[in-house]
Amino acid sequence: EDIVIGAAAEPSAMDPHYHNLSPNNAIRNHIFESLVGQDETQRLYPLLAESWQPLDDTTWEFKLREGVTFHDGTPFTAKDVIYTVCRIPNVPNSPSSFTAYTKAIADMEAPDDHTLIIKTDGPYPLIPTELSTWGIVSAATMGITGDIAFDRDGCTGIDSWPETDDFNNGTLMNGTGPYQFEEFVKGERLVLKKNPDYWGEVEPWDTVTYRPITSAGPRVAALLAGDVDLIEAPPVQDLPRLREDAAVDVVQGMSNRVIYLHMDQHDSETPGITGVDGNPLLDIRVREALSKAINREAIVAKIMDGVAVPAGELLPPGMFGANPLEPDPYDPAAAKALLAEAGYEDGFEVVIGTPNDRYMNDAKVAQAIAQMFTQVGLPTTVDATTKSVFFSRRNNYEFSVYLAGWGAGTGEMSSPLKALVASPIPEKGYGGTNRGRYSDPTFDAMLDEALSTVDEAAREAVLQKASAYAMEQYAILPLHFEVTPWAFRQGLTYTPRADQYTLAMGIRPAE
Amino acid sequence: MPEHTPTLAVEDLRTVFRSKAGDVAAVDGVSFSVDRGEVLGLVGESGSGKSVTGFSIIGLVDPPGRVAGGRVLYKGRDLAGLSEARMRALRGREIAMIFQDPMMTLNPVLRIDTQMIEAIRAHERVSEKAARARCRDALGRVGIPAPDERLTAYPHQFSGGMRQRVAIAIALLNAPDLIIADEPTTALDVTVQAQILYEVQALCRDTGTALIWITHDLAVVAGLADRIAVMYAGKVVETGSTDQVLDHPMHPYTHGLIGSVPSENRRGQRLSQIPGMTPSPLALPSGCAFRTRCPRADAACRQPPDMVERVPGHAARCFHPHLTGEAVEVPA
Amino acid sequence: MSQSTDAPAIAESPAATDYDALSEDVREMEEGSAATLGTQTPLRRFLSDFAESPLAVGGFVVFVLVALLAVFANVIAPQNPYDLMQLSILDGNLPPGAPSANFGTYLLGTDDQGRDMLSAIMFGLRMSLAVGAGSTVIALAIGLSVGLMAAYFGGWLDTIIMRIVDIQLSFPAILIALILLSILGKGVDKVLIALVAVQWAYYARTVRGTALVERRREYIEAAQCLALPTRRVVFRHLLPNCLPPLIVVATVQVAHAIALEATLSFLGIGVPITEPSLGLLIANGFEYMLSGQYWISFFPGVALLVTIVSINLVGDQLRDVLNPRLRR
Amino acid sequence: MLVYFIRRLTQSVVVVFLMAAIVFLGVYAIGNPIDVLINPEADQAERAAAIARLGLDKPLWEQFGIFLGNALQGDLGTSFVHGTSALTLILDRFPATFELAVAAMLMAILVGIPLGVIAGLYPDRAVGRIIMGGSILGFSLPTFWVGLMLIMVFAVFLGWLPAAGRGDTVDLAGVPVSFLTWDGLSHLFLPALNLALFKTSLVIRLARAGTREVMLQDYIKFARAKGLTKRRVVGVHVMKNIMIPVVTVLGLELGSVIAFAVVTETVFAWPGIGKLLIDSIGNLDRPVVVAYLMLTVFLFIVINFAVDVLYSILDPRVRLSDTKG
Amino acid sequence: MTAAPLLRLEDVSKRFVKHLDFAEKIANRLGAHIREQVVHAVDHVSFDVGQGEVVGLVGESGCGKSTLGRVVAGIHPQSDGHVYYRDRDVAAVRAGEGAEAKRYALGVQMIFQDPFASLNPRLRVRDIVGEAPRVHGLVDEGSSLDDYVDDVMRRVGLDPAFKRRYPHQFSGGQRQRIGIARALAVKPEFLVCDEAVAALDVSIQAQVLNLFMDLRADLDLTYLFISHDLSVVEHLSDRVVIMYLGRVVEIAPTPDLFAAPNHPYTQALLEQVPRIDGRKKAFTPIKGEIPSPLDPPPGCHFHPRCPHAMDRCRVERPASKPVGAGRLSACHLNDTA
Ligand SMILES: Nc1ncnc2c1ncn2[C@@H]1O[C@H](COP(=O)(O)OP(=O)(O)OP(=O)(O)O)[C@@H](O)[C@H]1O
Ligand SMILES: Nc1ncnc2c1ncn2[C@@H]1O[C@H](COP(=O)(O)OP(=O)(O)OP(=O)(O)O)[C@@H](O)[C@H]1O
Ligand SMILES: [Mg+2]
Ligand SMILES: [Mg+2]
Ligand code: NI
Repeated sequence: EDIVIGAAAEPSAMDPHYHNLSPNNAIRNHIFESLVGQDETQRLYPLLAESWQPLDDTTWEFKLREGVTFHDGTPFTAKDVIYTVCRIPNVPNSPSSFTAYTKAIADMEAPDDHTLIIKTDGPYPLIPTELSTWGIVSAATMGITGDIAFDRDGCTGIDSWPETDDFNNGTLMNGTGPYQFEEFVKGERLVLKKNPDYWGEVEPWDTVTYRPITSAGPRVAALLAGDVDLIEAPPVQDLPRLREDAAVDVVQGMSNRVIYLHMDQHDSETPGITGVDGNPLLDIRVREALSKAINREAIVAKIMDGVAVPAGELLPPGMFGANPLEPDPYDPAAAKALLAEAGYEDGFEVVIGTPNDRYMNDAKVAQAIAQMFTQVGLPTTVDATTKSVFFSRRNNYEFSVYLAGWGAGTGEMSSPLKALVASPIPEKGYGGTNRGRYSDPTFDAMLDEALSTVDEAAREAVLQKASAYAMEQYAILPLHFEVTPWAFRQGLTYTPRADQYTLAMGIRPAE
Repeated sequence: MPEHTPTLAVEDLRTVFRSKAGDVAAVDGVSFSVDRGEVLGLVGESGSGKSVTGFSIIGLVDPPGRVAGGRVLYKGRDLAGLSEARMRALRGREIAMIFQDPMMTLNPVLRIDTQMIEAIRAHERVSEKAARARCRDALGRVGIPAPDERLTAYPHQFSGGMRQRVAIAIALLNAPDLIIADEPTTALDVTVQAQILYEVQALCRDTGTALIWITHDLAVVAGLADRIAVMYAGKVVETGSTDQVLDHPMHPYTHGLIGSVPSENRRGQRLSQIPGMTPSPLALPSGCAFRTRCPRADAACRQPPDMVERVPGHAARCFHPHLTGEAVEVPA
Repeated sequence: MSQSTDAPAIAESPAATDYDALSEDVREMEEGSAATLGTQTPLRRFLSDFAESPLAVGGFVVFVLVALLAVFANVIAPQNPYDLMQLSILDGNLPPGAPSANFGTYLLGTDDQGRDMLSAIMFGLRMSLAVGAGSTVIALAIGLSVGLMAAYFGGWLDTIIMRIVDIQLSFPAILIALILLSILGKGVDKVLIALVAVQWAYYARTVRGTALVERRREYIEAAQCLALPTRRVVFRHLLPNCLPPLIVVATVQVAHAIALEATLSFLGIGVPITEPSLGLLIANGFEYMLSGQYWISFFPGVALLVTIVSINLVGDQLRDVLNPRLRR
Repeated sequence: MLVYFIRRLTQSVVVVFLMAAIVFLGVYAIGNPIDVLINPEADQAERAAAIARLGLDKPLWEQFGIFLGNALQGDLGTSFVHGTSALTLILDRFPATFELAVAAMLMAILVGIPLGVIAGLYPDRAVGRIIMGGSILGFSLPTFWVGLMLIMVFAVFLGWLPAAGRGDTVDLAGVPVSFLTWDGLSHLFLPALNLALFKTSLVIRLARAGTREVMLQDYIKFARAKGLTKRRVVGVHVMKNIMIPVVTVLGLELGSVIAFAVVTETVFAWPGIGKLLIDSIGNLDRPVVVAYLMLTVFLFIVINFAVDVLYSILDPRVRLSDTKG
Repeated sequence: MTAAPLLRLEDVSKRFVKHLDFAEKIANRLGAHIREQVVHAVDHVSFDVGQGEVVGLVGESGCGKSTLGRVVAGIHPQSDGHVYYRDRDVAAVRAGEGAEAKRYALGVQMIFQDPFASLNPRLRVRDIVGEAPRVHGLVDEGSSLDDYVDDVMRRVGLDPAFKRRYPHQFSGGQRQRIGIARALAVKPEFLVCDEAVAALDVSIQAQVLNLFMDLRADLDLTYLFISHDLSVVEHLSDRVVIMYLGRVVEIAPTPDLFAAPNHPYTQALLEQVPRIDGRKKAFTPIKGEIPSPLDPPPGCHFHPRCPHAMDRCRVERPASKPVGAGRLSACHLNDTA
């Protein structure tokens, strides 16, 4: 049986290491498996590695699965893993590579074909997580015949690197996954067919076709018209109707993405606030007032049509490192009082920056917040632009308050905390997206500790503490967690995923 | 010629245009006839209804205009009641028409041969080759040198005089019995006009085709026409032989018209002039349409005058005509 | 020259004629000529020609109504949808006719922000019309001066200007607007700039075309012969006679500009969301179309349609009325 | 002819160069692509590496120089997002857009010309008025809105036609086309209709105005006086004359149809260059945007040329050497 | 005729040149032979017009009458030669500023052919007539502009009551009167009438011609009367200048010319003018048509159509030579005779 998926976005390339982008990664999962898998809630499970364990604080041992073959029949060995790690920094023109997930690897050895020893510079608990983010390609297919050895500054035994184009046309599309590559016509379709010799359970679908339909309306229409069997990201507004429709079904699941407001806490000068001297956002009372002015329930109910969950911290409950914390209650009176207490009883004018095509209803949420801010005495306007412009401007610190979202790619609390809350310290890779420039040594120390604790339970506790601290400081205002819906024709089911990927492996005939 | 049917007899023709203010008669009770081989000069100032008369005869009055009354007898047959298909079969075959502006009468995007051959083939089943031969012939007859090459040319490659000749050649293609020429030389230079007049004269003489030559230039018809009909405000006000009309005009309008032509007067002196201006058909004076400009008008003129043949073959629509014996006075 | 010798020639003048038996006829003729030649000024003649098509008159009336709604939006509209103090998100997505505690009845429903759609449409109309008409007027002014300059002075100035116009015109409007707006960013002013940039060349070309024709007219030569200053010839003689085709182009362009703005907003690069134009309202509601919340998109769509159609109806009739080639 | 070619060629070179400069500098002034492209979890070092990989660390004029140099060799750059040659990327998708545009144009011509001629022949009758009313409507409806309505009606409510996508294609001389298969045709219909609507109105108007004007000409009266049938008068004399403006305008409009496909392709998920452009602008995939625009410039030059040639064939009064611009 | 001519043309030429553009020059480099297109619209013309005289300028379409008229009226500058007005070189006068330049500019006025195109449709008659006097401050102190306009209108036979009307509200004849009034309003001495009655009906034409004659008598005006209608010229003018393809072929006092035309072209022309008293005349046309002014025949321009053409006519341009009292003719036949 065949299945057609209406995709909201298209992979930019077939090369699994070319672009660290959701659609690419989702497709990659079908063809090129990684050592470690992430399940629907992004918990790790063994995939090509049967097991792993830290030998000491800086050494990890991975046992690879035996009897796994690539689509062309050649067996999968540790050499393929080493080759893959060697290749990742060497993808020509890559706009966003996976080096972030390999640079912790200081050294790598394969005592035998199915054992892998990985060394890190310091304690690095995220190794298994990071190994779940990239897929393994076949060294033989890439033209490697001899031996290769890993070296951080350049592997030995490899003369040339494959071209991205050869992935797109299928020549190099040789993985171990449950699906094989069939055809990729950019903008039109991507066809996969089942791998009958898969080491695990063989998939029920003969072919899987991804059709990019980027506009939401037509995507829904295509499902209703029977052109596609399943669509991702149906607009939330349509969900009630789709639920009523007997011919289609809807599932939804909490995603790893939090929508938040960042506030400029860098300096006494801030560009987007007028009507007052200095930067009121440096005052924690003001930040708290802002948080209390936001009616998260109303946003979720009215703007998100219930397809979201109010957020009290940066990672949804149940995920690694989440406390969970209750969202700040809506209390405009308290907000006004706090503002008055901070000396801003006359208010000030705020501009909220937001993209308008990046997150679900992003600009609408920002407008709703503007409404709420205005109603506590802070006349607010929304500066909504397309994502490309928004991100450039945000990165130039042109906003005092902006709305954005963060999806925890690794599925644990360290991801949002490190990127959004930690002080911007490039060497440590901290604060890469902390464009509010909240900076607090106490917090940074907590994060340092979490990132060097290899023991899982201890690490989770530290992360929970760090998260709670950041929330107390109102370093950042979480708004809600996106809930991701999928809609499909009657007779199918889909297992919702926190990472929002649409995987054919999750589609099953309904009982 | 009592028992003889003229090639064309127009009787009491009335053509009206619908306008906001109601029907306006552009042609109002026009009667005249043309015989085989005869040239009738239809003279009148701008807007007097000459062209509309021509179009009414050939059945090409377009909405908002329509022929509202009278008869058009072509060889005794009334064309007014004919179906569009019958009329079409007649057009170009029995009755041909030539227009004023040679620059505009030929379709600029079609070759000359296309435009000529289709005129033949609209009426007869002839081979392309035979038709082409006839076209060449016709071009030769109107004095176009090297007709073979000319056939494959486009109109814009021709001068105005040449184009008018082509138009005449097209009119001649099916050897019609009547040609209506609507000011065909007005837009041309004198020397070219002379050439065309020369050729038309010769053709009518040779083929016996009847010709209605519409013009506002008395001098042109003086040399060409056998008879003249003078129109004023949609009516024929005077008809007669060329000599009768030009030498002894009865109607004060004709009289004034002739007096207005400069060459007839002594050099450097004031011309006799008709006062006022041509009235618009929307607002004609009651009775005789000319009375407001007429030096002879009196109370009687408030009634419409009839056409009265006071001299054999010479009729005028006036209560106070200049009659023979009265000298043609040249007002100073 | 004495009056009497010339009396017949000026029979048009009642003063020159004795009121004898003929006087009545003369007067009759006077009236006659007045009736045909009309006592109308060009404006009145134009109006009566225009009124010939009831459809166009209807279009005009509708347009005037629409324009009034737009201009007095802040007076008539039950709500100022741009004022966040007046909105309540709790009233979001209410269907038409829904009552509300803190507002009254939402006749046309509300959008997700709790904006009263009726008010939003009025203000949206205002925005759309302002952007459409504003850009047209500015583009017209630019195109007019540039085109006139090219036509009147000719030579290399003409060549350069017309080459630029050619290049500009050979690029589809939407592409230019798209690129410009992605460079400039959002905002009413930016949209205005983009629309002006898209339109001015049309006017320049139209003006130049007409001006080249008009320039060869004898009345221009007469003006030159009378040694009138160049500025006067250009602005008092040439310019007014180049206007009719321009008016036609402008009317049609207003409609186009409104539609283009709507399309740009639909593509997400138009006016800011906090001050939605009709196009943006439609685009916002676009997502709700299938879910049965038709009113968010439907009513602005109808308003947009009515506006554009009425303008086009007017423009169409103008084209017929002002086209000298169709009137005999 | 020779003069014409020289004039055209020099103009084209100037236009292409100017457009290259404007487009390149304009597009490169927008945002910073790395901000969009890179995974947010990447750190500063990784950002810097990516910036260097894409050559964005060089000064603007140097980037422009490199671009020009490559462009002269037929290389319009490599897509930031897709990592493949921008030109190939566009050319791969071009047939889809071209097919759509041509289908829309054909529809517009086949429907628009007869209707326009009828409306021009009977401007005062009910038919004429109805056609003109319809054309005003078609003129006024924004494309995106019509597209959605079409989907709603034909795909969702009636279920007659597919809602989106391109459908099966068949290779015709190496180019995939969809009009040869039933599935392809059914996918093509709605988007083509959507795109054609505006142009149909335009054609109706052109044809109507042309007909009205031509019908008033003496040569039509003369043709009728020759005794030609109405069919021939309208079919040959009128038609050939109105084809001149129609073909000229339509030729030029072909370009704008291709551009306007942006909207239709977005609504119908048609895998053409319009969608690619929108996506590329969104992703700040500068090389693709620039290549697209350069290709459009080129296309326009070609189309203009073709229109000129066609024009001179249709209208014997025009010789190519006379046409400027 | 008065001694000193009011206007004197000396070897005046007017060429319209379509220059080669960039592309054409390159094409020539590549071996194409594209020449500049030159129209000798007026080709070395000399004659004079005395004070109070009416000179008729006759010729067929495209022979350069209007162009010459425009040169005289100062709308186009001549390419060659000199125009003297009251013995002053006009080019020099015009180059200067002030009263003198203005005096010439206003002293010579033009009446146009097309009564529709020659009036600005958007101005009222009052403005059409009154604009120039106001701009140039010609109206005497005291009397108002309105009175002045009324005066001028009355003079051309228009009822001043109509001065608030627009041109389209008048008939062709009346419009032509407005055009005349506009010219008269700046008190000219010299009128160039370019086919000023050609577009009018015979009866109206007579009215306007009478007006011209009255004005001449009343205001001592001098006319250059351009027409292709020989009978009109014969009626009105004292002397006639005949042009053919940009050149003057014959100049003679009107009675002499019509009595005994000298140049073969003049003869043919006179022969072919239809006359109301020429009944049932057998037309005997001259052969051929007027050649294109872009590519005129060499030698005497008329030789391809001339029944008397000799070899010499084909190569040598005949000079204008006196052939009688006040008569000039440019024909080689006069040498042989
Ligand atoms: N299509 C039309 N609609 C309304 N009235 C018309 C139409 N055609 C002609 N007329 C009227 O009919 C009258 C006669 O016109 P016609 O063309 O026959 O005049 P004419 O004698 O041929 O003049 P001219 O010498 O200018 O050609 C005019 O007053 C004109 O206004
Ligand atoms: N502005 C111009 N540019 C180029 N050629 C011109 C221009 N004006 C006139 N000519 C040419 O000069 C020649 C003489 O033109 P002109 O108008 O003076 O002739 P005309 O004797 O007045 O003719 P008509 O009797 O038709 O008015 C014509 O061949 C014409 O094409
Ligand atoms: Mg006529
Ligand atoms: Mg002239
Ligand atoms: Ni010379």
